[in-house]
Amino acid sequence: MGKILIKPEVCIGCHLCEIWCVVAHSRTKDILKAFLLEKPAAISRVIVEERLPVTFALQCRHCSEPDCVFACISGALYKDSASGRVIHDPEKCVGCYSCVLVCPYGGIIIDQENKKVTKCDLCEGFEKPYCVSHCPNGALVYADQEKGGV
Amino acid sequence: MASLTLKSGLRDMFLEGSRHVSELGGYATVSGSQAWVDALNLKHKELNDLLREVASQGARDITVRNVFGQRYIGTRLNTVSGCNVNLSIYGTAGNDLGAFLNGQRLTVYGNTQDGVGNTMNEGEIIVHGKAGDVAAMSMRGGKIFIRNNVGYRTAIHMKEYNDKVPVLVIGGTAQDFFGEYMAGGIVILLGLGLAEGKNHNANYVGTGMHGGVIFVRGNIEKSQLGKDVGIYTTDDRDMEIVRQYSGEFAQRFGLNTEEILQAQFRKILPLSKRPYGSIYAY
Amino acid sequence: MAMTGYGRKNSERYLPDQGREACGLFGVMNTSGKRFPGNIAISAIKNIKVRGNGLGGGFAVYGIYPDYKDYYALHIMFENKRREVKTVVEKYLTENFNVAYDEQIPTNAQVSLFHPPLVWRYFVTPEKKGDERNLSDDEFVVDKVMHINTSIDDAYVFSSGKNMGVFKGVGFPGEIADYFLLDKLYEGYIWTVHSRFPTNTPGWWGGSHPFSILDWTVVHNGEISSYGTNRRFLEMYGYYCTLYTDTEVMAYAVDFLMRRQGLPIEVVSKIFAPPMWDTIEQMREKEKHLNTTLRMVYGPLLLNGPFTVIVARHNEMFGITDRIRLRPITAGAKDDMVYLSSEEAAIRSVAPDLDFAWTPHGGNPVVVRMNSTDHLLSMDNSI
Amino acid sequence: MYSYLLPEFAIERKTERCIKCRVCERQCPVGGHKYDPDFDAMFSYEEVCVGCQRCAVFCPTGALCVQPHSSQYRLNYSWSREKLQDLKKQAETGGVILTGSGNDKPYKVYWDHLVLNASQVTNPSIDPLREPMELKTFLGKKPDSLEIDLNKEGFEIKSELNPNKMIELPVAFSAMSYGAISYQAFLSLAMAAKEIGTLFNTGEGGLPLEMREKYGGNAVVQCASGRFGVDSEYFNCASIVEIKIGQGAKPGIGGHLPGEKVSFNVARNRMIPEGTDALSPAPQHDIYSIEDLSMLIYALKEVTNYTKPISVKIAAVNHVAAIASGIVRAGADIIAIDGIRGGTGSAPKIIRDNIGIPLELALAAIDKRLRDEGIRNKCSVIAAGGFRCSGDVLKAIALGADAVYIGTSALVAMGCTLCQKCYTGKCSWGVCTQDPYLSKRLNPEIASVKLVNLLRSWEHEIKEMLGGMGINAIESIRGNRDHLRGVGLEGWELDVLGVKGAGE
Amino acid sequence: MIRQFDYVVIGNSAGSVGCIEMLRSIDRSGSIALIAEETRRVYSRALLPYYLAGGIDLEKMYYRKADFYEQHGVTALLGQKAVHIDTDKKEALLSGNERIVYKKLLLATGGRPLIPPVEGLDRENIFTFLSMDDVLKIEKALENAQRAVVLGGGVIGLMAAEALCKRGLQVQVIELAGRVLAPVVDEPVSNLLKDLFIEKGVQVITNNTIKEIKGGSSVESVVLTDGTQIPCDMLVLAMGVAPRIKLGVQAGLQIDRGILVNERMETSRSDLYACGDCAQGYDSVAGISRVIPLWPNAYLGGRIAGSNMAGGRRENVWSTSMNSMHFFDLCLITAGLNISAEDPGGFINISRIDEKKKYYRKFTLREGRIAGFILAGRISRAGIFVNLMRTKADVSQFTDDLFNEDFGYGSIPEELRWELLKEDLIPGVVNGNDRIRA
Repeated sequence: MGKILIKPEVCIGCHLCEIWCVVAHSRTKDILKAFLLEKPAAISRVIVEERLPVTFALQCRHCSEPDCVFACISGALYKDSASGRVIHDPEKCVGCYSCVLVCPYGGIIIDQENKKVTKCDLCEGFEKPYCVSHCPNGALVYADQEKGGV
Repeated sequence: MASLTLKSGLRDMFLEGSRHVSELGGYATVSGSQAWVDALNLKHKELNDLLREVASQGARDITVRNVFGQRYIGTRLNTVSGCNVNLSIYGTAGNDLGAFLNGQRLTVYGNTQDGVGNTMNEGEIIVHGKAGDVAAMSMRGGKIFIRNNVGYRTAIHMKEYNDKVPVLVIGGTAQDFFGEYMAGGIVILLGLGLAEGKNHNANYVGTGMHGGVIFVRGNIEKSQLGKDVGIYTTDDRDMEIVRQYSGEFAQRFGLNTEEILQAQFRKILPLSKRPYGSIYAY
Repeated sequence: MAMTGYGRKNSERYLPDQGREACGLFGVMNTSGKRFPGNIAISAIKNIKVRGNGLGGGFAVYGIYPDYKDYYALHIMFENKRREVKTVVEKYLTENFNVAYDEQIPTNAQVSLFHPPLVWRYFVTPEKKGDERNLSDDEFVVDKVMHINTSIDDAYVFSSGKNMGVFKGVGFPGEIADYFLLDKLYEGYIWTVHSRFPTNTPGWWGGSHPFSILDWTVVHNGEISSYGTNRRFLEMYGYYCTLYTDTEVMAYAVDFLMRRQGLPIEVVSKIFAPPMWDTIEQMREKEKHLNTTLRMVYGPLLLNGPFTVIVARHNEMFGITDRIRLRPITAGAKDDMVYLSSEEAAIRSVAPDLDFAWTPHGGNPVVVRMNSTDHLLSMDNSI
Repeated sequence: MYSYLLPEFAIERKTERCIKCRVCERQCPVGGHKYDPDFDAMFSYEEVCVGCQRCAVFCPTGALCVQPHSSQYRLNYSWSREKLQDLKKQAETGGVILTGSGNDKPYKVYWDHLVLNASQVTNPSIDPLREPMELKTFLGKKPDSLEIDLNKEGFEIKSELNPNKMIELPVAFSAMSYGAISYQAFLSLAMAAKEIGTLFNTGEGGLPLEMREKYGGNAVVQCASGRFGVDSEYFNCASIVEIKIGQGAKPGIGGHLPGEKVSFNVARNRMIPEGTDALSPAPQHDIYSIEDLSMLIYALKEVTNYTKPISVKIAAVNHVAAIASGIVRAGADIIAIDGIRGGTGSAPKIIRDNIGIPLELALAAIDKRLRDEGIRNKCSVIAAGGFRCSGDVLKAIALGADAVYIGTSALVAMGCTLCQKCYTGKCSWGVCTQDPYLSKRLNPEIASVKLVNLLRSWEHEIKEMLGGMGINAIESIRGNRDHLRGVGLEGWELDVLGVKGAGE
Repeated sequence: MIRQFDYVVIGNSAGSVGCIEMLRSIDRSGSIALIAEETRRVYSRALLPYYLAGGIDLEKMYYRKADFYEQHGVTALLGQKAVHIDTDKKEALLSGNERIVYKKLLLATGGRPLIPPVEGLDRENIFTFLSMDDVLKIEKALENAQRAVVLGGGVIGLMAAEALCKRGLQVQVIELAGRVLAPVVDEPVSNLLKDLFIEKGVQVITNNTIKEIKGGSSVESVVLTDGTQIPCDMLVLAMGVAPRIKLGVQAGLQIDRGILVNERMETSRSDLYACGDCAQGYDSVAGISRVIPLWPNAYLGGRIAGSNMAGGRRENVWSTSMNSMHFFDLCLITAGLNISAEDPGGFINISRIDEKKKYYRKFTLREGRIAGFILAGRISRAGIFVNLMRTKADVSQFTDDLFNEDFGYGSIPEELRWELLKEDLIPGVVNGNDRIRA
């Protein structure tokens, strides 16, 4: 089961995880194009929580008992049994926000533009989630059970 | 060939000729929790080795006679685990008596020299006489009672932290730079031997002081104080403290607390916790 | 204090460079103490002539002066044959010694060598005065030798032991042997030989091997990269290097550790060529402690860099290489004759039917002692 | 008062690359960048910029460039920009100018004028990748001789030995106290020292209780004039106890940890109330003379039951060789000598830049003096102050040091950019600050790895250099000045260093 | 005919799917039968308004892929009605007289639409709003309809009204109570909603209901209790649902409003489980047993039942009423108790409104803990509030922060925060112990 764990003691609140999440989910995967040219801009699926001096990033925990999946009325959210990821299919999503209501982490992001939701997909297709690989201070750890855990 | 063995060579003035503790049996007698040590002709390391040895054997009341300047008495008892010893010292204790002391009780029947209770952490030192310079330097905890006078720079850089507050009570007067750099702790200067109308000896009292309190009984002029401190009248809470520790002092030396308290006490406090906060250009 | 600062400027900067050389070595000892003539050593070193370049050769022979065996035999060379220097030296000698006998060391005028010095020998006993009475004879002699070598220009004591002697000069060892008539005049129970291959100029006779102090002699092959460290450490103990050769440093180190500190060669070898830390880690606690402490205390005497050395004194000869055996040594034994050499062939050339021939492990000494077979112990781990 | 100072740095923002992510704004501890939502634009405030380069490193699009401000007074060799700025600053504040890090003035760096030797032909180089290359070093007093017995079990050492601390690499971390540097930085040094098998030095800020068991074996604990956090347990948990007399960056003066840096935890560690100034007096008030030093040395031996080497750290000043000799004779097992380029968290600039002598000369003089007196083996010498690379380290060892302390190099490895603003407590790299928002920027798990990497790389380099000289044990280069040559040095300098000029 | 199954599930919606998916994750081989009246494969009733509003096409209504039954090894007896359950014989009788013998049985029969007690409901163009058939019929009727009346101003009613409005109809909503959505929201939100609907052209009539339906074969108008007559081409009955408990009654199960179940979804008879809109369980927040007719609740109930049916042991630890809705562009989320301001009892209501931004938040607190909340306008990360409810966290120290638009874990005081996130963090990076310290 893939999951991103946080080390709040060393999160520096730079928000680069959010920036690179946007890049990872952009069309071009290029930071300048993603931010300056792509319309609509991609959305970050990670949120940096702040209560200075404390900061830490939070995103979907890919729960083993995902409330969002149970609450989803359209079947857009499901848990992929092979990878353990909680996956969101935007094609099926109708934007009822039941998942927003039940996610205990606030990990479901509302896509205002499309009136749907979106969420962390652990950067499927990349070797490591972008937020993890781009965190400048090792505050995010990708715990991939298949690869031997934390 | 001697000239080839060592050139000017290195002589260890502390350890040279020190005997191993196993050779010192004749200097000590242990009986249950009591022990008697004759320090005559013992080098400082020999004496401290021996104290450590008798403490390890279970002695908790140790009388040391014929002390003539052996240093660091009590210091190494820290390294005997669970050891809490009453040490009665007869003679003139050497420098750094009870340096880094950590819980023993040292009573000196005689004068002491410099550095009494240097960086002491815990325990008690009672001196039935005077103390030399820098007594209670960097003291961090425990209590020191000096029956008579103290020398220069007494209580220099004494500290405190939370409920760990060192206490120093001096029966007589002190010489200059009394309480220099003080950062914490309670110092009480009783001036018991001062002649009527005579000021305390110390000048530059409390220079650089930025914590703690000095209570003074007897005359001290403003001109005797360092520029970083002020002198104030005591309030009831202050006098509670003074009463308690003067009481302990009196009890140790067989004096009358009430007599001591009859005189006026004043207190010396730092003007700032940060005396040098403003001398820098940022 | 006598030698502090003799002849030294205030800065290391003015000290001459360390000599750089490689060589051929040979040593032979009769463990029963029977004396034999020089032809074995001379033939053997000729066998490995290619290891030298004619710029230095020398011999140390033990047991050559039975008539004067209780006297220190001082071999002194006067480099420019200046009589006035000899006068100064002799004045100094008579001030400090009882000189029983002296003579010019016989040489063969037929042999033509580069710039030979005047070479004289003196058989002496110490005449100690005042505080010097506290010194042992050996310390006294060393002190006086150091004085002559550091303070009197053009005079050089190159041999100072009892009943032994060093003969050396600029040339191939064979030529030196001929020059000093070694095969004709002398018999000894230990012979060590050195054939030198220096990279610097011919220099002078005193720079050849063996190097000696008292009855200790050293012949050495290789270059010690730790020279500066070793030298500066020894200087603390009053050994001032005048020749700036590795061999000199090694001789002093041997003297310091073996004679003055009284350590046996088996321990000294662990100082000169200590086991690697990795190896020490694997040892039993006691052995680990020993080796660790030796390195801790005597680290400055670790001889680093390539070397083979053959050291001799009365009743003992040993050979050892550096700890990673950057230079070779081979030992051979036949009855009571034991041989050490840079090359096995040199031994075989003079003793074809050896009982044993072996090459010991790097850093493992071959110790040849009188009336013992200790040398065979080094066959452990040997090939 | 309106300030007449010129800005030190210029911030250039390439707007075509700026994505307004505000990372720079969040990373700048002095407010050099601000986002204005009304104009949806980023703005820079150069007057506060200290040139720490945090923003430039963290900008994800490389839109920022921070460089020395190009505005200049009329060029004047004597009245430099720095001198003029300092004069104005003092005119405006009336204060002593503080600074951080080490001396940045162009005194000769002798390391750059010394070169090392290598083997060619007459002896072989050794390949450290294949063959052992030994750097273990012992710190402490060595005996003049060993008494060794031969018994049934073999040779056995009879002599009683003085305590020595073995380190795997002759490079340790200089005294940097928790308080001067962040807990994170302090911990990183400890972690790295443990990993490498070398030492870190607590400075005089104490050693946090929770670190003692795990890191005490790699700790040099200091007993300095402030006696902060000092007690018997503190000494006994450590490997070496060091008496700090002086520091290269500020010889002769004390220290002053401003109250704002005395956080809850710093206070706990130093055992002083939170928020008070931690004042370290200039002298140790129980040491007014060399025999007093001796008294403290033996006091520390007493308190540690003679089980720890006692080190004495001094700044390199005139007569340093004689002082060192006195220190050895006073009973010290180790002398640490800190040269004029030694760093600091805070020092008056006038002191840092003008007082003391270069380490190289001091080290050479001390080594020579101790040898001349026959007592070099009675102590180890640790050299400190401005070691920038492994070459410097090996040169120091060849000059005679047993080991070196590195401070600035370690800080740089952790992120420091030598902006010299340590004393403000606003270190943007989380190194020299107690502000929790800033200090967490230094992740000990990362910083300790960087430190370990640094030391490992130096270790490799030292081994390469040793191998090149045909030496496979560090003890064989120690004091081996034959392997050094001077380049571009005058005669007196070569004399003091005790090395020949190149080609000599 | 008699057939035997290990597991039998009656009903075909969220609860059934939850149950089947859980069963199969535990028991890969046991036989499963699903009995459902409707012939369609499982679709999402919650999506009916979305479909009607034209937002999605029919195919997306299906909740699971077409091969769901096959993939899960389910014998789907679609179009079959269970008419009786014999709990002694452990047997269900189908309308076609087929007998299904079960080892474990789940009743997930859902709800039935509430119908007003008025005459004339047999006219055309009068619809309920609960099934796909309902919606398809409504859609067909849209072709000739211009005016619609929706009876019921609750969640379903308002959604139906929005959908019809979006399809171009003139819509009137009739609500018996004094305000719309009264059971789940408070007055300010009702007002927001009413204004919103009116702004979009939907008339909202409160304190009223239909007393008569007029028309020929088809509905033509409705007459309200106050006598108002509203002409319409279509009437949608969206007053809510009641549990379908007939089977349960017949089986002799204990029943209140719904079939009573315990925390393991067990009914009063062994091996017989119930979940979803037909069941009545414990509302952790309200502290009473009640029917919680919500999609997530049904699915979770199915999972719990499935787990216990397969021999596991799983309990429903926490459930309460929760709604996520949006009407036009106004999002709305409610959870827990909706305590009116007039009669708060032991509760404290705190709320803030920003009329301009149509932003509203209300929290109902009981002893410092959240017992219910309403968010209107900005609903991001609402689940964190639910989590605070679920964990019974004391929020009294940071009630102000609850109104922060960006409320998140950062807003929660440290100790509580790290307790809630303890599974998600690696502590001790700096301090080497388990404590997180700033």
